[in-house]
Amino acid sequence: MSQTTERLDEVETGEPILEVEGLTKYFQSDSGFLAGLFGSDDVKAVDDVSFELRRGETLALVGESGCGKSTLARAILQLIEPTAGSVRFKGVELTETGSRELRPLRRDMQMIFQDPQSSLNPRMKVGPIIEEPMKAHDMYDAAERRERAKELLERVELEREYYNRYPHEFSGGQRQRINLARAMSTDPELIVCDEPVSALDVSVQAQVLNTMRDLQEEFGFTYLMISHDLSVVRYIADRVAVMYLGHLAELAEKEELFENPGHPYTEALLGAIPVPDPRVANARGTLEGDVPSPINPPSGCRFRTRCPVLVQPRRADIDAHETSEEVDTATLSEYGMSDAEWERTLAFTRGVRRRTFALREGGLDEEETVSRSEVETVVEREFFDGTRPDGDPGRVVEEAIALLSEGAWGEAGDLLSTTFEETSICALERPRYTIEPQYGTGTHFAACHHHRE
Amino acid sequence: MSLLRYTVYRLLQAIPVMFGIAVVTFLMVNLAPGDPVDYMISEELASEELIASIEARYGLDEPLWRQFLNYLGFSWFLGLLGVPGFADAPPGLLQGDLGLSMYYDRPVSELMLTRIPPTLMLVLSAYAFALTLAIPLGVVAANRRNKPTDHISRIIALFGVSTPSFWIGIMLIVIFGVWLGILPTGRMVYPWRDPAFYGYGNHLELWYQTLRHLFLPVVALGTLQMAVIMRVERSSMIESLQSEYVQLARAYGVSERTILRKHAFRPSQLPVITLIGLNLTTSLGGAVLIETVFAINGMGRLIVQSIQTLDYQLILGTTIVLGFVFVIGVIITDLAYAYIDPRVTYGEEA
Amino acid sequence: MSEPLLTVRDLKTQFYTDRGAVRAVDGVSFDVEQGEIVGLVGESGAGKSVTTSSILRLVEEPGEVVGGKVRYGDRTLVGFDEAAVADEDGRPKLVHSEEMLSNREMREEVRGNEIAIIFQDPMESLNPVYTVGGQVREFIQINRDMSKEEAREEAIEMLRRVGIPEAEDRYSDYPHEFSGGMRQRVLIAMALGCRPNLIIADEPTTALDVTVEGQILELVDDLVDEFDTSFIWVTHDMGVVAEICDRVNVMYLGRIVEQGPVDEIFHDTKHPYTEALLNSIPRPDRTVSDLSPIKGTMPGAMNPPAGCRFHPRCPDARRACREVEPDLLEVGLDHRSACIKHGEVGYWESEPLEHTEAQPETVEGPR
Amino acid sequence: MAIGEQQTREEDGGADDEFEANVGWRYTLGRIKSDTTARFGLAVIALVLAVTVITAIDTHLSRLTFGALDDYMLAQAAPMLDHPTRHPDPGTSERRMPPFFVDGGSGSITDNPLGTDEAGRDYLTRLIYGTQISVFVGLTATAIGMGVGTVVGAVSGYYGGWVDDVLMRFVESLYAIPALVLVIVFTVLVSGNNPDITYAAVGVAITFIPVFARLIRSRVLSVREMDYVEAARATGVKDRDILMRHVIPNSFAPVLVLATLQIGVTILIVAGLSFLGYGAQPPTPDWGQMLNVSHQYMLSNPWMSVWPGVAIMITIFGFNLFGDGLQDALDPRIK
Repeated sequence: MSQTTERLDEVETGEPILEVEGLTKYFQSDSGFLAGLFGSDDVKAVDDVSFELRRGETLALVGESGCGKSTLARAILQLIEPTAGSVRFKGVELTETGSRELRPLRRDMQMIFQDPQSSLNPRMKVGPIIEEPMKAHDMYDAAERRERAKELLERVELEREYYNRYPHEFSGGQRQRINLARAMSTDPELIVCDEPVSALDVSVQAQVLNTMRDLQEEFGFTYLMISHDLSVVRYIADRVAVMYLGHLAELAEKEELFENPGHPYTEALLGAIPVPDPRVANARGTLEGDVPSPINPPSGCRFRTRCPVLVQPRRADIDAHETSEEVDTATLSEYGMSDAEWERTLAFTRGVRRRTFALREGGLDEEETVSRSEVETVVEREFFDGTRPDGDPGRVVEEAIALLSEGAWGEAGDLLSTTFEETSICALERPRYTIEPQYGTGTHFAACHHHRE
Repeated sequence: MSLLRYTVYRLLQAIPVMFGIAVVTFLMVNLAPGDPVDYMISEELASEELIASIEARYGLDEPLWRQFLNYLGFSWFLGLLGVPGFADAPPGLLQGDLGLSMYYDRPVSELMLTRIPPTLMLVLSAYAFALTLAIPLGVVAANRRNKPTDHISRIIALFGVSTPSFWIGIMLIVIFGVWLGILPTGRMVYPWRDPAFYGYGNHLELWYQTLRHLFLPVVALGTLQMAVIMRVERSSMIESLQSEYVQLARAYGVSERTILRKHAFRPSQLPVITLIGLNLTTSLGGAVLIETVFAINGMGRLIVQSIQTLDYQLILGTTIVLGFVFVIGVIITDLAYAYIDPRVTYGEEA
Repeated sequence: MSEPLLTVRDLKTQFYTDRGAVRAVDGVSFDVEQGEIVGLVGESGAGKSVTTSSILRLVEEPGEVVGGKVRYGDRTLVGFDEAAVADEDGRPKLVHSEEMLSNREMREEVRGNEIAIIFQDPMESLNPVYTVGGQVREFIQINRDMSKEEAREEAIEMLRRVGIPEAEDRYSDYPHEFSGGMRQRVLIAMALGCRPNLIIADEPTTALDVTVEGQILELVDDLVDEFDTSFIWVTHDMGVVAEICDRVNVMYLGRIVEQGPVDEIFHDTKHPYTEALLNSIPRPDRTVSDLSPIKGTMPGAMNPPAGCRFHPRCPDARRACREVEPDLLEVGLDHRSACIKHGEVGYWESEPLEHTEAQPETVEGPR
Repeated sequence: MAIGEQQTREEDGGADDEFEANVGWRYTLGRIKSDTTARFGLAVIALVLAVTVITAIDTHLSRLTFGALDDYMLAQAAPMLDHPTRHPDPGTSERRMPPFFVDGGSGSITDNPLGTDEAGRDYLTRLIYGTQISVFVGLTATAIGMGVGTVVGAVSGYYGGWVDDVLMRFVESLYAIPALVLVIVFTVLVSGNNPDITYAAVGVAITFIPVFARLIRSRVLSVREMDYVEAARATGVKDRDILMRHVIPNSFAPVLVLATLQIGVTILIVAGLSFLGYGAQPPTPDWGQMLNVSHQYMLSNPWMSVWPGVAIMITIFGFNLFGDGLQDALDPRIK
């Protein structure tokens, strides 16, 4: 068999095959010749993400829609040009390789897409679809390619006879197998799988996952698997990386991550998945609010605006950091609330910011006003339950209540937010910590300030 | 993005297109093999001096790029800025000056000024006619999909898009003007003139007569638009009726009537609006023929005359202005679209 | 036990296509009691959504409800009588029975104010050119005979209740300014605002992220307690079923194969399909080393397999399964399963079927 | 085949062909065959094409038989199809005779059934011969416009960036000028005031560039986002192969529909052009040009204005019918 493209040196199993460092991708939210004129904001889809992938393992990249996981995968494969950072595949820096030189390297890194409907060209037969990558890399002659395509069809548990059929004759699961066969055709080392089973029916998901697993065992593929489904991840992955709004929140070995999550977001995710067992009491631990816009993401830890365990601000932290004038003026000389007080103050802050409560039952008309004591009662009932902080924090809460009684929601929200949220270490510094794993021996990366010494 | 910002954005976007129209037309007219001066004078009279003087008068003695800059009015600006060589450049397009007609020996802009209103009147009335018929027909056809009403209106619409407008005009003249003799077929009257000019007693009578005169040309020009709009209205209404939000309205007990008139109707207007804008160019082209058939002194007839007399400057001016009218029309329909569809002005434009 | 809120008996809905009639729903029966959440679970193509639209008589051409009975309280939503004339096959022809509500009654008395619906795709369910609040208001106004002003206030109140921040301000926003989760909340506000007794939720969380799904499930739990509304919850996700449903109906290819209380469905599973389904899904709460997938995919509803419809994929299939059409049999208190294992039609005497035909997924030839 | 919305939505996990149905050409052809509208349109088109071919052969044979006859003679003679009574010597026959069913007409179907023209030539014969010009220009102009427009649109859509900006501004400028005006100006000026139908065809083709370019560009933009294009890129397929193998084949179906409809538009434009006197030149029989002449006799001989219009209408009707059917066949959702 002739193999014309040269291959890079082999990487031993367990050694890093892909090293991603500080990878960043910003999109322009608007393009075209007038965009410059009107100014357009960057969408910070992926921001300074680093990790490595070892040969033969399955690393899952999980997160909710819009967290940047697909962008990250495409930036790794250079399907979109990264804004910054480096991607080394078997020692070759991909970001500095021109598209012409990159083409032969693509032979070793293939991709599988989410949507089995749109990932196969409807006007091409299955055979040529599978042969296309081999053809692009001048592998084998026509007859050999044909034979190999048929072999691959068998490998993914389809029939050789399907060679001459069109994609629309197949079910979703079968199409995903065809995708798999195409990705395998060049005998790659890395396969990036973008939600490979999420479009499939539950009973078919398991079939495809098992096939993927068997093939990995047989050919030693390395999978980078993008998924939003933690159940699937728990089944197939070796290590798991959790993404939130363009940042890596946590990365650990599977058991460790599921059993000893080190980031409140991971905890929330795990708590939210419905368990297929009515006897398992699931806390469901719901997160408040929506994911913020990636155009203007929160500073520091990006999860902090929804984090249930935001770290209470401390004078020392604020002094140690460069802060904006706004924050400086809002900073209190001392915080020092008890945990219960802090928790409730935080809830009140967010409640005001999101306007989740009404100052009077049934809402207010434009002109109506409420007395200060009325607001006081509502706030007390909704949030504090007799645990209002005193001292400086108490004074700020007081002030916010006064503003609310004037109907100044926005100002009250701003006041509380700058005083209590923007001053937290979580807002001042991007967290990056490595913690001691309880399960297994792999490193456990957790981007949460709770792990601060 | 607010509606205002969007308007500015659309206007700015139109600039390169308008520039493009000027370039395309200028090149087409000037790179053509013929020489305008040849057409102006007979061969016996052609002397070196005469040709030179004519060329100088119309600015044809300068190199083409310079002629182009002159025509657009860039030269004038450059002259204003004191760029050497442009000292006393003539005003151009940007200054509202489209040069001198070779045939009439009058400024092109002046010639066009009286010709634009009749054309606009004709085209806008044709749209009014088309819309008042097409929208209800389209809605009814969509609502009675695959029933006789639908089939009949579809076939009528198909005939509408298959029939030359000027032929419809001729047939209307034959039927209403010649056989029945109930409607006037030419010598258009214009409502902005003095009624006494036509011998009418008052404005009311003038308006009435205008409507009578307009009727046949408007039907002739509007039939195609009516048919096209009806077809689009029908299919977009069908799509809208199948949408999930209409199903939701049904599931909440909203009556079919309200669904038709409110829930399905408004979203289905969006493709129609786009179509009206894009089809403006077809209508303007059709106006050329209709104006000829009904002897209306509009832009269309001016173009035909300019071509008959090979009046280069006039051809250039009229063509460019028609293009501009289209661009402005599209901007107006885009704004109407943005008004109906809140998504347009939100974030990136549609 | 009191009279159920909704009874569905032997419901049949067909779609007429160029290639013949597709029996999308083929004899489905179940009940919904006041204040309970009933799950309708199955893979895509099982006929779940068609079932729910048949209940509300929202099936559109070329589909048609062709048989069965749906009663809501003392009203007949769907009902058939045998006509005097026979059809060409000599069978008595079915005609709509007299007590069945007219289209107008259906619209004015049932849809919205008695039974409301939430669709799967929150992106498509709201009209893009009208404000969110206006849409909620309109439905409330129609179904509760309120004035425009009252309905507006109620709409804002409902939006707040389902957790939309700044409800008053957001009332006049357009759907595209809302996230998917927020839109689903709007749809829930819409449904609850009409104060129906029964809400049909058609895969309401499928298009949402897990944390948002969690929020919605939490919300629904609270609202059920508060309003005592019943739900029919259509989903393909066994996790959601376990999480939220009181009783479950498992559907396969237009039929219900097993129905019962949620705990029994999961822990005292009686139908091989339910069993296989549970064994094929990965778990988030523990690491499973090996999943056993169900062989093949569900065949089309055009030509369902003879006998038990699941038999070509069933690990327990025997020869008898090919011949006998299983009925729903009582296998426990309020627990029924459509498997002949539980009956006396000779399952145990029959030979096991070998799945050697190796037709994992039936492929239809090119047309 | 069509299934209700709910059904389709439900089935997308199975071997569902509803949305994929528009992929196979064989399937599309099947749908066209079963679509009454499309079939009827096809019949009209077939008839028109047959007439074109026969008359073209006839003209060619006459040329061979009679030597270098000029067009004027040919149009009068129309030898092979001719019936002796239909072409009495020019000048001696009655001019502008009404059709047979009108008083003063020939009185019989066999003699000048549709009457005679201003030179006493048989109107039906000229009408039939007029098909040639319409179909010739319709096909060539559409083909050229489609070819150039497809390349412009595909390049613009696939590469994007400044290439797209420049090409699209150019295309929009071209679109802004009314087609008829552009064609007249082009025909008159480029031919040096010696208009000819070939110039008209090229002119029409130019006006079609924007129409096709815009369509194919928007298709390419959506196809470019399809996963199979990204899959091809990810796998290392060359840009040119992606464009040829994936993007264009999958963008092309609506272009065919448009092309069918544009043939009708061409015939409309050419008719208008000839009507104004800038298309086919007399004595070549052409519908628009016949209307130009008959327009002068509108008051005295209205029948002369009727027939060419009917011919144009039927021909375009055929193409539009077929286009509609094709569209339905390619998009099963809207029927």
